Amino acid sequence: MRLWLPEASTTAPEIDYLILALVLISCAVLALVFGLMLLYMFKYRAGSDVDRGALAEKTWRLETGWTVATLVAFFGLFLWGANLYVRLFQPPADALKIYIIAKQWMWKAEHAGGQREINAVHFPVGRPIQLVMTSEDVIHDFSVPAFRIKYDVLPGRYETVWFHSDRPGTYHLFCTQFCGTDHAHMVGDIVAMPQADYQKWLERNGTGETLAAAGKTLFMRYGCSGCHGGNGVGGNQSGSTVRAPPLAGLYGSPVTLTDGRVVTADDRYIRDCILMPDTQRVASYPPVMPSFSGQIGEEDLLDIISYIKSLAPEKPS
Amino acid sequence: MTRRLRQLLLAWILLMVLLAIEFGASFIPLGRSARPLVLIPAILMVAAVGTLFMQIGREIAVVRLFAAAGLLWLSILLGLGSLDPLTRTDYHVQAANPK
Amino acid sequence: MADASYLPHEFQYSSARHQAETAIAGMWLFLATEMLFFGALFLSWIYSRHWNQAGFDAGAQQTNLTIGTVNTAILLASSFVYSAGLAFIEIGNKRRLIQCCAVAWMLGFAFLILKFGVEWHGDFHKHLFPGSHFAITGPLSGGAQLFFIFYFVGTALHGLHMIGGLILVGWIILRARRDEFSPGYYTPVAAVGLYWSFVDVVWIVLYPLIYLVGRGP
Amino acid sequence: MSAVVVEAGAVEGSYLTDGVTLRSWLLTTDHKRIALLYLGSITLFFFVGGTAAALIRYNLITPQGMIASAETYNRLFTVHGVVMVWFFLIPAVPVTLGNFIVPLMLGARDLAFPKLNLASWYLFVVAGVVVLCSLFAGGADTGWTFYTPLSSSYARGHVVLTVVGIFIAGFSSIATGLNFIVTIHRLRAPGMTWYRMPVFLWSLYATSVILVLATPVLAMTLLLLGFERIFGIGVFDPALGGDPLLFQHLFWFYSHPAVYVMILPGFGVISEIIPAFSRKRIFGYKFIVWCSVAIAVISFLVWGHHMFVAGTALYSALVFSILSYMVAVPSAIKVFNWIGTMHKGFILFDAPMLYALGFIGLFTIGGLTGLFLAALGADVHLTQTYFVVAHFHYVMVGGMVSAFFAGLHYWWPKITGRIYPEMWGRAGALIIFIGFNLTFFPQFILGYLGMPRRYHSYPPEFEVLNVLSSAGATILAAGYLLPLAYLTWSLFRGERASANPWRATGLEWMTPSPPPTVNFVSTPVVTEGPYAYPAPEIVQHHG
Repeated sequence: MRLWLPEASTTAPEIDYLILALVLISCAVLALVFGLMLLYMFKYRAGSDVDRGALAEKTWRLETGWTVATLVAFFGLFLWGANLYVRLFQPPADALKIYIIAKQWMWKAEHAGGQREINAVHFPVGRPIQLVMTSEDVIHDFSVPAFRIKYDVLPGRYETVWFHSDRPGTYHLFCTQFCGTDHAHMVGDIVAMPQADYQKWLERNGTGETLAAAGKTLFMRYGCSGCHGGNGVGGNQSGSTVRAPPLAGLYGSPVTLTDGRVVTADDRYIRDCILMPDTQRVASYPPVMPSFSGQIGEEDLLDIISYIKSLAPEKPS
Repeated sequence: MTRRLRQLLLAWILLMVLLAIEFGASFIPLGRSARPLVLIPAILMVAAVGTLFMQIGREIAVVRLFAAAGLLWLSILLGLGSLDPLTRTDYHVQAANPK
Repeated sequence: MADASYLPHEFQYSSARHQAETAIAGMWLFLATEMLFFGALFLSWIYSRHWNQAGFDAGAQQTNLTIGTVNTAILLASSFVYSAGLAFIEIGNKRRLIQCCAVAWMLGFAFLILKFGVEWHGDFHKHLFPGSHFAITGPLSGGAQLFFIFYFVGTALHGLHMIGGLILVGWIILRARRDEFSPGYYTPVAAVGLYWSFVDVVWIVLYPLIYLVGRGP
Repeated sequence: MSAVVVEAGAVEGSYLTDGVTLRSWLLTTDHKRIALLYLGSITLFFFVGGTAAALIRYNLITPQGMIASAETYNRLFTVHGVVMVWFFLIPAVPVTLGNFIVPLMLGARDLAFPKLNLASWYLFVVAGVVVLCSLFAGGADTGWTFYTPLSSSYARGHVVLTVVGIFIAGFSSIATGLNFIVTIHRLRAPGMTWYRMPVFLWSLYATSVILVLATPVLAMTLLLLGFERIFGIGVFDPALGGDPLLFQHLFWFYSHPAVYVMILPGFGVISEIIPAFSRKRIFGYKFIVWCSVAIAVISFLVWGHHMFVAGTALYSALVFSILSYMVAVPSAIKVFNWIGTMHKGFILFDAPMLYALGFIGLFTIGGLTGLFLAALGADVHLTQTYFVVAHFHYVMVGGMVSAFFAGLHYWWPKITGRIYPEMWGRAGALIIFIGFNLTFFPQFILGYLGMPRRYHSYPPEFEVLNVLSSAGATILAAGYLLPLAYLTWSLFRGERASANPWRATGLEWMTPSPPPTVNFVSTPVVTEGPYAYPAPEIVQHHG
């Protein structure tokens, strides 16, 4: 039996401190409640003739006292927990991205170099890792207790978590959102490796084709290049008849939509553009792009996004 | 015709006028997000039916408590319930800076 | 309510008036629960439209505005006539109560005929029922289907309430013909009236949500 | 309000002897008889749900699972959840003790709508039969939360049948809640002002507010879920542009307040028992009653804390987190007030009091661990693990079931006219307290260590704690069978009870045990507040 859990990520100790504080507060309150209860049970049992005079009649002051005390304590706890939560879901910009696709009942991970693995995620220690996750069927949940992270993986959209581990080792990965018959078997290993080992692992598992390269093939096959141009340079510049926005250098840059919003083109944005172009119209382009919803699988989608990401900004001529 | 009947007739006319206003208002060019404003006449109509047909003002006080509770809880459901989709950002929204 | 302490009442009440007021209060509380019932449907409207505005509105533009508007007017009239019937029984005019209830019933029935016999029929004919043969294709199809789900679920549930209301109004007519109501006792008439008006209220909200909001320029 | 004179001849015998045919029971509109009909029904469901729980604990004795099929295990915990939540915990106190005691405490002859009351029992029975049918046909494997799109598109079991059962049970809840609210507003005895009402009535009032205003939302949610499963309508399906989180919002809008439906009546029972067995006025009456009302309102504002890792907006998580802390404040106030009531009392340790003291302890643990889950950062680690399982079992089983047993023992003499065997009662309370802690405390640690809930098999390092938990469950099971045995025995062999065996205050103790069909021979007139126990110093000087 093991009664402790490794703190394998940089945020794990922070969360443990919060839990520890909560445990201490709980113990103090429990000591007070059980202590008073036991004391009164003994002291004021029906048979005892201890003095019961001078009963506190005014309850108002006591009531306000403990109400205010609880409120103040609770507000402090809220701020502490909220601060952690906000940081837990704001990935650093330089994080290494790994893509996760969940389906009944397995985890598929894809690395930028095209390495794919099932029910395991290998990653290097010493740098932040961001997971971009989606599901092919029901809602799953990516949970790594040793990192104290957990987030639902929904169909039809990308969710993201990040972590930073300095301790090489193998940790449990659980699906913690009930997802059907073999929910309990939707488990895997999270393998934190030293940077050099990770490089070796990547090389050993390389397929020769990166995600972006696979995406380029798909970019042609699904006909994206027909409007967006062969290298994603945009319509009208490469002789295409349809005027479509250029995709080179798109990733990470601000985009103005028809309704005036300016958004950053990240994974989610590009995904929505492909599947629901109607909701993400880019200003000053005609709304002609068809929806690819239901026609591109999640894995192909990730490849195409990786390809778009890899397109460097065009040099101004 | 009794006073009550005259009151009912006026209420009905008021409702029909509101309906006409609502109908007309739906032809005013409004942005997509402003379209739900055409619900305003509908809310007035609901209030009119409640007070003039259902005569909530004539009943014992607890009835108004029940109706108010229903409305309060409805607003909790719709208000807090739509907090999530209305503030959910699938990607970071930046301040608009037209280039 | 008229004072009627001499009338029979159940043994937990102190008077017939006490019982009558309580029954009406119970009816109002029931209507409050109905509000929340439809409230959940309205929340689904907010979600579906929020995520698919263009498609949702494209669906709304396929609805039959004429029938929707005429039906709204019919229901308002029905509620008005029923309320008038209630006013008549309060002054003891039983014949007028029966007449008003009958007119209210027929107006309600006309609503159902227009809604389900004509409008739904047309919608099915135009392949507006969500599914594989849905009329609107292309990128807006999903949102438009969500709209028609809201439309069919909303109107069907409202229609069920209407049918319930028609049964209740019919029951009031029968009891009135058996001469069971008087200025001293007409609680069922008042309670059914509340329900009938509430069905109206639900429609007043559904009408713009279905026919007007999506009908943008 | 004036008293209705009841002829003396009408009150011979009790409600139990007033008609002995099956028909006189099945068509009764007497709230007391309906309470007994309900008591029989929920006892049945308690043991159905309990059997499922026993099988769940049996399965988890070994890491690979004692029950061969994961599918079976999944269906078991779904049945356990559905039956326990909708067919035991939510109805338990309101429809049995509440149905029996509310009119008596108010000084009324019946509820406002007795026929509606009977109808609600029939709805409950129909709902129960439907759910049992789905159970015998193989059940559903979605968990009691029915998350989409699993329940709408992927699960194989009888989801629709189960949902229909719950849908019908919902109308039964609404009918009961509506009846209580209207009764408390309209049928209080002369002189029974709001501040003279015992806390139990306030608690049930608050409970009923939740039942009446939350359950319709569940009804619509289940309806949409049913449509989605049958017709594939897509409101919750992202493929069509629907949002699976809408289902969770609607579901928890009902289900979080429903948690308070399960605990508020418990608060009410405890608030009756602590003063009665401390022989002292309750401490901070107005605070306690307004806390009940506050809980009824605030409980509707916190549902989002079930969804902190579900993919909702950051702002909504922050808002729901702080609101969740707000709802903990009134519960904390109540605990302090109960302890304040014991201060300088004359504490007696009869079985109801032992259950009540157990309740305070277990509920406090349950409540405090709720703070862990409201704290956003900690919730991310602890949610969806056994920590959550332990937390809500402390509140619902440690809290609510203890309170139900406390109330059942307290009012048993009034309901049946018999006294239960006291020593057995005390032994039962003790065994349940010990068994409960052994079962569920290890689960807090399991949760912290990361063991996910709803797992048919688990990594071997969790084995020891799971075995411990299952061992505790056997003690707990014995603890629950004990009252079933001795209470049944007392029905036939128990000593006859006097009108007020506990020397407690409250109108229900002023009428014979068991009460006559009309409750009171003449309508009582209330002249003082509740819990009018003599001041301790006076007792001490004269007694």
